[in-house]
Amino acid sequence: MKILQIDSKRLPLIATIALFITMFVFGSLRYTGFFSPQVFLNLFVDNAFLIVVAVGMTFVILSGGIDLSVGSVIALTSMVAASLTMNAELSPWLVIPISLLVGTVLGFGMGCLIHFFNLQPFIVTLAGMFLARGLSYVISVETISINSDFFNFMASTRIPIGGGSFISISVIVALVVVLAAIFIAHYSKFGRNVYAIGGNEQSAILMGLPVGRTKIMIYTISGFCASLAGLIFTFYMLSGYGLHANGLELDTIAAVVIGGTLLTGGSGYVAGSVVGVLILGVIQTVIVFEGTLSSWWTKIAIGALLLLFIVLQRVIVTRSKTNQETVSH
Amino acid sequence: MMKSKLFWPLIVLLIILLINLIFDSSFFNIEVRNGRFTGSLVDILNRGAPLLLVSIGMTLVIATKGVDLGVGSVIAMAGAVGAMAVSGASGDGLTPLFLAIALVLGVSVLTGVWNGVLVSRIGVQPIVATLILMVAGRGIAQLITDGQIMTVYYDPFKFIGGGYLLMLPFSIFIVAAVLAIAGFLTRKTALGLFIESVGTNPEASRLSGLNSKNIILMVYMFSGLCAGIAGLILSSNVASADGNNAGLWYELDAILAVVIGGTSLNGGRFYLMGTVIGALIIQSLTTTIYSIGIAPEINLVVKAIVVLIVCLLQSPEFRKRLFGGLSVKKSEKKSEGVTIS
Amino acid sequence: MHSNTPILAMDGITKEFPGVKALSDVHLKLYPGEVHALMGENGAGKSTLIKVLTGVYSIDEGNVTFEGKTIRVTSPQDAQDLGISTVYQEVNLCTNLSVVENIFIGREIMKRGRIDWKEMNRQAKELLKTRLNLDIDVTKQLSSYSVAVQQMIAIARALNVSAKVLILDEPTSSLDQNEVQQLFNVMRNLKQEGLAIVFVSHFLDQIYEITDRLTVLRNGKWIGEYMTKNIERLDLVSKMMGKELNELKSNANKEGVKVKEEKEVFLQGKNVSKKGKIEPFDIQINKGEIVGLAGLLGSGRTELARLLFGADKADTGEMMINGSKKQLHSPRQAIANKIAFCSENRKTEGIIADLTIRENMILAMQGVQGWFKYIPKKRQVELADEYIKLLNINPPNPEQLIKNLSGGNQQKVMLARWLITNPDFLILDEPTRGIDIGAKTEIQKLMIKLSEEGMSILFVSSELEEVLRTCRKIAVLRDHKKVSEFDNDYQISQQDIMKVMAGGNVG
Amino acid sequence: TGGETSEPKDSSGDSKSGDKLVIGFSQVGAESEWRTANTKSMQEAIKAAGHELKFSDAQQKQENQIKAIRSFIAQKVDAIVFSPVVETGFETVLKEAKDAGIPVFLSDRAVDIEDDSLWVTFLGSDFVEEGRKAAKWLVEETADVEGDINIVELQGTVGSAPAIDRKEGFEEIIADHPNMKIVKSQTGDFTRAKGKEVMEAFLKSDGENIDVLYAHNDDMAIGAIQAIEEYGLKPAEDITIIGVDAVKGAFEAMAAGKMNVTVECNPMFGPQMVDLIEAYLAGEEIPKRVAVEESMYTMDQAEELLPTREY
Ligand SMILES: Nc1ncnc2c1ncn2[C@@H]1O[C@H](COP(=O)(O)OP(=O)(O)OP(=O)(O)O)[C@@H](O)[C@H]1O
Ligand SMILES: Nc1ncnc2c1ncn2[C@@H]1O[C@H](COP(=O)(O)OP(=O)(O)OP(=O)(O)O)[C@@H](O)[C@H]1O
Ligand SMILES: [Mg+2]
Ligand SMILES: [Mg+2]
Repeated sequence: MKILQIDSKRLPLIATIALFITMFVFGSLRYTGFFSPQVFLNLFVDNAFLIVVAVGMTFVILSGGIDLSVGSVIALTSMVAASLTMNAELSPWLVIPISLLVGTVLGFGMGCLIHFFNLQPFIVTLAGMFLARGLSYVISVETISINSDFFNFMASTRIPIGGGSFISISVIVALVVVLAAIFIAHYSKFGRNVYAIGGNEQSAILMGLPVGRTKIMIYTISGFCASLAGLIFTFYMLSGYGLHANGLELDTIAAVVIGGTLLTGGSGYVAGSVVGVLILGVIQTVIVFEGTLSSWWTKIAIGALLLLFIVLQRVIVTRSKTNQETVSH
Repeated sequence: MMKSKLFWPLIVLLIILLINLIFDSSFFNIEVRNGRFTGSLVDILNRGAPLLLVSIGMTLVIATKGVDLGVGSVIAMAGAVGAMAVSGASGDGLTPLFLAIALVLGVSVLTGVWNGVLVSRIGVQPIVATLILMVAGRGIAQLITDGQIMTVYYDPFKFIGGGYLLMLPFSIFIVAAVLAIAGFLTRKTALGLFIESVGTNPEASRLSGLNSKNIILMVYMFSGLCAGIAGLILSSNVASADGNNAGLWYELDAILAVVIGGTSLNGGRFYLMGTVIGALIIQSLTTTIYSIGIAPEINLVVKAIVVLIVCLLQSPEFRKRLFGGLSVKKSEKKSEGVTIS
Repeated sequence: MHSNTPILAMDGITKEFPGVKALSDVHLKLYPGEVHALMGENGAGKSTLIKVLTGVYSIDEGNVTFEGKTIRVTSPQDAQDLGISTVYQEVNLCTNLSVVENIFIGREIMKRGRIDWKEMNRQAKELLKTRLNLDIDVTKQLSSYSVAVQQMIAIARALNVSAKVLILDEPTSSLDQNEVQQLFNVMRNLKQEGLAIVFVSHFLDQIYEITDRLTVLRNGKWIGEYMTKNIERLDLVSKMMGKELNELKSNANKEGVKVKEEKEVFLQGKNVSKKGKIEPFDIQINKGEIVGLAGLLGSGRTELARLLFGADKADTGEMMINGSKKQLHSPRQAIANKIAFCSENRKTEGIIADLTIRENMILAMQGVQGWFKYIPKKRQVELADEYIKLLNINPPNPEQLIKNLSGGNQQKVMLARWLITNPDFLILDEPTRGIDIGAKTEIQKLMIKLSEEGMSILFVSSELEEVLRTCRKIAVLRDHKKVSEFDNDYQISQQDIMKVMAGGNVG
Repeated sequence: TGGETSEPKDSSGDSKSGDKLVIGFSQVGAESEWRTANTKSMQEAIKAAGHELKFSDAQQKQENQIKAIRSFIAQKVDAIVFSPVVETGFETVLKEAKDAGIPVFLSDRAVDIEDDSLWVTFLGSDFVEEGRKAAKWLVEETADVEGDINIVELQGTVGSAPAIDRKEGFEEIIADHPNMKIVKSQTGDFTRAKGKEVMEAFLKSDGENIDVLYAHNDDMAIGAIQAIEEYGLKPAEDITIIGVDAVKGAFEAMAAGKMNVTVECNPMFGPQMVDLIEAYLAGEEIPKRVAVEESMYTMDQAEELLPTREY
């Protein structure tokens, strides 16, 4: 009995994974060439940066906040990395830490504003979003193409994993980030504090938890992840551009929420967000393989598939929740 | 309570307007031209009408602890539907106009029903529920217009967003009417109380016998309706429907307006007048950026700074630090880090 | 009994909220090895004094010395670091986390740089079992437990630190007698170990049983400090209330409850049950009758009440209301049938924190009327004023936000919300939780008066004495099952009922 | 445009006849009428030639476009056509295409990659040239005007290639004419509504001083025309109006005498692209850059051409 029972907190996650598999099987049956390891791996190759931002965003949302600045931070990071590499001709060993600082510092700043002045995260990070994108335009409105050995290496190295399939270095980075995040979320004090704050911030304060410090840290981490994603994005694009990752914040939030994290905070899993990203990716892949949809039907199809996922997920979760209540006694 | 919520946003609005005065001494002048009032202030109201409408709807949604990301797409859809309805019409007969209006209002309320059902009946989180329409709605709008920018040649249609009544832009009257209705419904009936109650503590509200599901549904319907009217104004104003671009990013501006106005994204108490001021701040900022010749590259930086200033001014903690030296005791007493409920 | 230097001293403490002077010039001395009671009516300032001490609120004036040093505590975290461990009045835990986490968060057990979940589970289980006699699955989410259990867990959390000062703000308000004894045992042990304990409770029996000294507050002012054994009950009560209260002695008048024969049936439930929550039970409630529900912690009283109100849907059984068959699917429907339910969990199921006293009071009434028939503002204020007076709510300002009220006053507003709907059947789940003795007797009298006027009442309380005093009929629950029901002829003793609750049988 | 549309039929006949190609086409999005017309042209041409089209819409996001190209590779299409969202950033994925032996054709916008073996050819417009054309027309028109000419500019989306290039081309020419001054320049996001709103603000601040409006696309110009009329001035008379794209709306405006000129940016090069693909796969030499034929239309030609405009 006990073994068969699924922890109700994990239900959304399990439902999501099941839905992802269903979708992938559906694609494989319907399209030739879909069922190949590479198509699956491409979900990671093409979404490595999204996975990394989603991980950062998961912490933010778990704490009951939101970070709208991530897309712009990616753009700003790519811009900084590109201009430092190409215009200032700095070595990558300087460029990378500086670029990573961009989001980290911005995130730290936003966290401080949110904590010390008790401002709403939505609005602070919205300002952060405007600021970061604005700053990337200030650096240059034009795209800066990167041509450096290091960046080329990071961009084009393929790590073969048998059967002719490959992944990129960025995928490895993303997976390391995911593992680290899972550890932090479940095996560190900080991680548990994040959940507590998301559950009830007042209580967390009264329980004597370091709420302020944790909150600042959360936005710093999210900023760092956005910057790291920005670097991955730069490897992916080999360019810096102010319009990069436009609207990515919504994709990220969607991925996190689809992955089963509650927007009200306190409940969810890092791994769920990864699955959320994969789901968005698989929706896109299916649409490309379909290959006959006009621009507007593309949008409608994305909406419809999203709807399908979310409603199915809800149905599965509520169904088994009611079943579970009766089982557990 | 109410007063202090409105005070700082009002100050910021005034400052923005005053900055304009430096660049253009006739900024506050309102003159009669071609039998109409013209002047920057009238323009700001006129231009801001769609944002005002959407923000009013958004306020109620946010008060229930929700959010409606679909408004931008609803604007596009409403414009497309309206333009399509009058596409065959010509001359001055008013029947097609009323038909179009009825159709648009119907469609936009339907979008609200869609969002509301997803949120209240199926229990989808508002941000994702409305994200669906945000993505798909634009597709539908483009489907209706076949990806083209549909130009309207039917003159009465242009009245909604471009016409004048009593020497003032007609859109201002629409906003006033919607605001009055929203104000009436929420302050002269119990709807406002119910919305705030559901937004603050849904479970306690349910146990007190409120029909939270229907209240939430209603709120999304109203938001859809507001967005629909805004879409009608926008498309009528340029006499065309642009499925792809109409209403782009309106959802963010509307949320911003609501938050600047003092309503919390955590639901509960809402301030319609605050939202109005918030929307006016955003609109006057935009107009100011255009008219004082700020380089487009730094538009966003300016916007970021203004947003931050408004928020900081509203934060008691910040004011305490800023004016700390002046009146230590008074401000210290007022601000409490934590309120326990 | 205790050494001569106080471990903690608060002097001339003043705290003002906008419009309310919550504390003015209050003193408190705390010695190691004593249990010190804070006494006062609802809204006297007890919780505020505690929160000022632990850094939740800043102090306007006055100073605090701890172990001889002047300290300035700016956050609960500081207080904890100093060795002040607190259980606040409302359960302030994170319901989204598991029981273990709620006990350990902030000081998790680490092993090789990571949280040692296994060890923590073990220790949590042991702590609850040995110290509080609570045997529960500690890995389950806190939200799956009732308020009473949550309160025990909050206490366990506070016990789990090596503190020098332990503050317990109304920890016993929803515990039954067994649990209270359990807690007292623990407190006595801690006292032996030299801890200083601050204890807040509205139960005089408990105060006289466990405390050594007490400080009385009234209206935010310091009235005095007394040795518990040296002050008479009536004396203490009049110190708290600021007036002599002779009526206090003569409590609720038993004559009033005396049987009025041939009552009509108001509600009849047959075979009502909900899987996993409560087993099938029958219940009959007559018009103008007060029925008490007794049972131990987690025996299913709340669950039963919720089913009758339609807050949860019953799986089986049927209900007759006023002679006609009714299936209640929602509170809304119940209220339309003139049923009211005052929940035991005022924080999550009762108050609408952001709204005013007035709005909170009229909410249920407005709910039945629908949104279009708005009760005119003038009428709302009248109603609010009426109940503020009736229940002696403080501050008596209908426009005050309810979240700024003291716990007991919030509870009174909740009562008012349901009284305003003028129900035929009123379900009260621990309605006197956290309410001071003065108000408690008032409420008991009110219940009797209402029942005489024809209102049926289902009264759930962990305080047996209260149940015995007011109820005409008493049903006993054990392990989610209704095990017994008897008429109250005022011969039954608390002991008899306790036996049934615990598993013995009285027949 | 007219001459070219008939061509593909013959050419598809004599290329590797009967060979049905699978062509993957990744479009930027559907952000403007121009783009929609371009998509349509491509779709119809490919269909007319009897090939199979795999179409993907990137919704204006480069990352989507890269994903789409990867999927095309996975589907082993015969050729990939794409209109890059931006010039940069396609190196890696184009290498993958090259390794998979799939030829890549660029449409509308170029890419900025040193290794030009990664793509076969670029077919599209020259935005800088469009800017130059607009300016040259203005210089000619105002050759006999004494004194300053105040120009206001409605830019496209900040950072987008057409916005940057059209600005650059225009400024390059007027730099030689010190009497021409851009007094205000602001983005109108390529949309009518924004174009109107920004123009209103320009009129508020500079009013009658504005002599010329240069809009980076016709839609913004059309929006601005409404603003000018509402302000009480006569578009095309009081303010000279220059647009780019030559969409149908611009012809309507010109026919009504409200707009002076529009520089063509021709989206209807689907058939031309199909020819190039077929020729390449048949083993022919292809030039690295093929220009789309484009001209310029003024008010006088509008009436006559209006009925023939397809988009
Ligand atoms: N955050 C606040 N803002 C305004 N007033 C407050 C606030 N907190 C408490 N008060 C007021 O301070 C007074 C003291 O409240 P406190 O909670 O200390 O009472 P208490 O003695 O604990 O009462 P109870 O027995 O009901 O718990 C009350 O009048 C209350 O209304
Ligand atoms: N001692 C316990 N052991 C395990 N679960 C418990 C215990 N006490 C309460 N619970 C859980 O809490 C839930 C609520 O119990 P319920 O509200 O019926 O208790 P109650 O009789 O009202 O007593 P009280 O309110 O004093 O806890 C029950 O479903 C049960 O699962
Ligand atoms: Mg208290
Ligand atoms: Mg109970």
